Amino acid sequence: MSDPIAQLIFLIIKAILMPVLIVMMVAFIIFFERKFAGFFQGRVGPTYLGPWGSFQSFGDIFKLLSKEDLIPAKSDKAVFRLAPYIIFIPAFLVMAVMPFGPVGGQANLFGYRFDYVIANFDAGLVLFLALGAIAVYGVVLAGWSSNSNFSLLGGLRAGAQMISYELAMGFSVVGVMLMANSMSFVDIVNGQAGDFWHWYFIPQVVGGLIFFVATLAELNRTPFDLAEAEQELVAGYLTEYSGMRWGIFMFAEYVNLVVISGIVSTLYFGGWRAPLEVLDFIPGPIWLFIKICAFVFLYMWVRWTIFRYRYNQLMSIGWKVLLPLSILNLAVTAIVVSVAG
Amino acid sequence: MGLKDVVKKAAFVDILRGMSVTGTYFVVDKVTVEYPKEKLQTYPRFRGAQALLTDPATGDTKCVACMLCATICPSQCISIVGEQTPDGRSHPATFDLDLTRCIFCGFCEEVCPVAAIVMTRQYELATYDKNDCLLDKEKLIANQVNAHKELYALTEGAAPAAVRPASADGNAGSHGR
Amino acid sequence: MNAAIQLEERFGARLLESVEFRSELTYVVASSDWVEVLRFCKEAPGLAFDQLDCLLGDHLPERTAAPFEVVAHLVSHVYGHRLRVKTSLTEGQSLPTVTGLWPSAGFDEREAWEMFGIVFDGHPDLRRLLTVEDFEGYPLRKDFPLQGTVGGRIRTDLRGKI
Amino acid sequence: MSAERPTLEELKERKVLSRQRVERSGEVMTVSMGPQHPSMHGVYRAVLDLDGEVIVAVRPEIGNLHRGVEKLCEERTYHQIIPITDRLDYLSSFVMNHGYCEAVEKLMGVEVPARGRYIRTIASELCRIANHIMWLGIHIMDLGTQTFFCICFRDREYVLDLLEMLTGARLTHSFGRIGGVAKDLPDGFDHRCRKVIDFLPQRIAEYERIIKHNRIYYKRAKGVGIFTSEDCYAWRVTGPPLRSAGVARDLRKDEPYSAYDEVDFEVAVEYQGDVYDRFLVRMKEIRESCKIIRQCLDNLPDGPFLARDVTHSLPLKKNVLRDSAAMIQDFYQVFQGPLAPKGEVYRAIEAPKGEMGVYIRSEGGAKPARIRFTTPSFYHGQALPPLVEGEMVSDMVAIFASIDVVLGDCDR
Repeated sequence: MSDPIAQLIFLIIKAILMPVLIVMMVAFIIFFERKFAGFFQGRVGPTYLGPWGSFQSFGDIFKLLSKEDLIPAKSDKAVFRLAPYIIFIPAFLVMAVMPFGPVGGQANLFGYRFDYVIANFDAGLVLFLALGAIAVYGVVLAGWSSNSNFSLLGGLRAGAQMISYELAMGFSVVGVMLMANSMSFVDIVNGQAGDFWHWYFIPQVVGGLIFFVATLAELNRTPFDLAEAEQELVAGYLTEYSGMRWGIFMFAEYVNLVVISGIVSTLYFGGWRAPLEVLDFIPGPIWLFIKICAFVFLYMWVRWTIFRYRYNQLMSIGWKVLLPLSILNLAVTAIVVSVAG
Repeated sequence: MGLKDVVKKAAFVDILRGMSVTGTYFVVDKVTVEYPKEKLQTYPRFRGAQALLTDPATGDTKCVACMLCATICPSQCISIVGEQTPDGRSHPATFDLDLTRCIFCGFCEEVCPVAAIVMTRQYELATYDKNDCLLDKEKLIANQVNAHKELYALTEGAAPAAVRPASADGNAGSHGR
Repeated sequence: MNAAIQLEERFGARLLESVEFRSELTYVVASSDWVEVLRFCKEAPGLAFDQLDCLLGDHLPERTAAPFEVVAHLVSHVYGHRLRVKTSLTEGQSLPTVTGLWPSAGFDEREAWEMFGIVFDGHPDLRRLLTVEDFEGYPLRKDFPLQGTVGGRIRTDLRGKI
Repeated sequence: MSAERPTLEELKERKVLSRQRVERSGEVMTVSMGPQHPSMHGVYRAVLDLDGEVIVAVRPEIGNLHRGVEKLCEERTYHQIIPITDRLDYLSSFVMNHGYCEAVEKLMGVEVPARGRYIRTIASELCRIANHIMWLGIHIMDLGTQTFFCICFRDREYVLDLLEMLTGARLTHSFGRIGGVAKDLPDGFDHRCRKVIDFLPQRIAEYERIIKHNRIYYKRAKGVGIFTSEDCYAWRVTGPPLRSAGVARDLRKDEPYSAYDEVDFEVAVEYQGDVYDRFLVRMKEIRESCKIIRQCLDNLPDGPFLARDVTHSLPLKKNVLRDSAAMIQDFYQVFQGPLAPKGEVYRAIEAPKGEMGVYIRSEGGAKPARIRFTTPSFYHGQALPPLVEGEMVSDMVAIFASIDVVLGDCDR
């Protein structure tokens, strides 16, 4: 078997295995979100289905599948059906460019070169930003097509929110890009080789914080869950969705959670690299998994602690605080990199 | 705004403090009572579904069909038909209590002159059949196993001579159905 | 009580009756004097009844000449005193609104209208408040039946209009 | 100084500045918030006219929980009305019993014995604490955090536990009686109550510290929904919203009833009239309530807790079983009812949500001819339009929570 054929087979296996693993992970993350929400609130969370209640997500899926699929009478039916997938698919695609282990000839599997990434794409960062922008369409279209006032308000809020936060996010990422001198995730991780003080969150602490806040907005979690805003807009753009269509939205939200956690750890926390070089005997995918879990937990903790901003406050934070700060961070990084490098 | 405030704000002190609270709750013991598996003990004054107490001497209910409970009931959920036993005592022929109407105010227990009807600690009243909520005399008497222990003590301490005054019969006659 | 002296000075015989029961002072006025008396109560500096505590309707069927009554309870935050002003109405007689003096009378007057059928002239939004839109009859009148299905039917012809 | 205690003019100006002026144009979207809406308390319905996110006009619609309480009361004796008053404000139902009993006692001229007055005060203040803790949880949840809701419910549980021990029910207490209360304090109540009122204020202070300085809460609550004292008078907004606008009006102080003139407490007052200050006022009130309960427990007099009034109050159960005179009183009270003189009274008390008044007109006999419950939520629900017009949708949720409306109280 020649090397290209082996690479093709590996690629197919990776492309199948990665979504499956994410789906399994998401099923348990949904369970953990409910369990941990209970813990944060002094409750016990789900306990009935399975040991420690851990099959709760599967029970939820069965419930959602057995529910009636309602489509509002005066909605735009084609768009209404399409909207969940516009959110769902881009969420998965980002995982293709994220490395989960060493890339470029070091690793071997059955004597062939094995890259721990599905696609070593040179402009991975741009792809990530672009796919994030596409997902907004899903939210906006879902809100618009439902023919409901609450949905429309939710969709509009989501649109405005994502646009203003994507700018800050983009500018804060450019700092990392300058330091790694590349837009490829593989190079970014390689740029953070060594012990944990080589990771980018130390020089890029401001950019990292901005990126974290912006991802909260990107994920529609508190304090920026205005698009859903249960207390104000019932369920925002999801108001008219029911059954498995609603389930797909929820699923996409949690896939996004995993992906964004992966991106944060890749950009600022060394990706698959161990915090100390002596711990390198533990393989890269496990380190990435641990980091993703840590960030998922952090996102949950934030979600169950803090309040929601008002719409105009959110916009003013995005435009008046985060955007200038991220530009400043970019300028300082550019000067330092050009002087030092 | 002083420098200290700016530093505090930039370091997210307020939000970290909130997160420390939720973080504490994450690890401390949970207060949830997992209801069907574990149940709370009610207090002696708790007002659950009613029961009719029986007289240990005769084995029959203590109720004398005086109609006080049926009259005071704000939701009019008690209906009694009185009769005379061969030995001349007043006695309820039927005693029906509609739990779907009952508001558990406890007035029936409070006005009963012979401590026959009592509120119990029985609060698990959910049922699939509405007819289960219509308590007749047998069901009410059977329910006395749930009565608060304290109320048994009360009835035993009461002087038995004063339990059945003559006026009870007269009122029952004039106000009975 | 200072308020009583001022009111009696100002209106004299137009205060038809004054009752004091359990140290609560009540004045009965004619329905034509209703707004004038209440306005004086609110605006006179010695009275300063700045809050309308409640306004309610009442039905006294045994008083055949004027079976309806509107009762206003006033309270002053400046002096802390209270006053009750009443007026009697016949069936179908309307009363000018006091929402211009105290906006809080809006719901009270709507309730009095739907429960007793007392019309308040000039009320900005005199619709049914607590009962459904198509309810028939005035439920708090003493002759309203306690049992039956008045106003209980479901109107499908109003679908989409409310 | 003016930032601390603004004058009425300054507050008015601030109110105008905090609202966005929107001219009603063709581009208005009408949204019906409620009766089924996650943040609408109970079945309140507000029809909002929105220009973007800004509220142009509000039309409140109530009545979905109307049960005809006043008509029901006309068919019942004064004793039988007590359980019905529970269902008005079901989050602090003893206070409703209390207000009703005060009014009936005023009508009939019944004197409540000292111990009865103290027990009433204790139970009322426990209800006030439970109500305010629950309010805190719901208010915070309406701003987006569900965690505090659960935490507050857990703390409320301690108070409900005490109330269950005292009255026999957790929500609908039916504990007040004409001439006193139904039962004496149970054994062990004193000890447990002291334990709760010792640790509860500390816990509340901890939450208050966290919430007060939280930047998001500060932004969401400060300067939002300003209501001046004049507005409050005009719309009959009473209780904590009035006190947050700088008016030290508290019927417990101004027209004392029960044991409130014998205990020492402060009226919680704040000056900005916004959501933030309503929060501060309620937190202060919880602490003052704990203080009142502690004083009542310390000074609890001995003696009867229910008036020995043959014509107006029910006899004690233990006397009925022993004593034929009490038995006759029992039969008299049930079949005849307490006889009231002809006349009319109005009595207002300070409920947790505001001033709750009861108007009773009696034509003699054991049943009222007309009864009217002047409940705070009725007027607070009415005052929503002037509170929120010009604010944003998100703020409406916060403001509506801050005036504390419960629909049983509102629709009656």
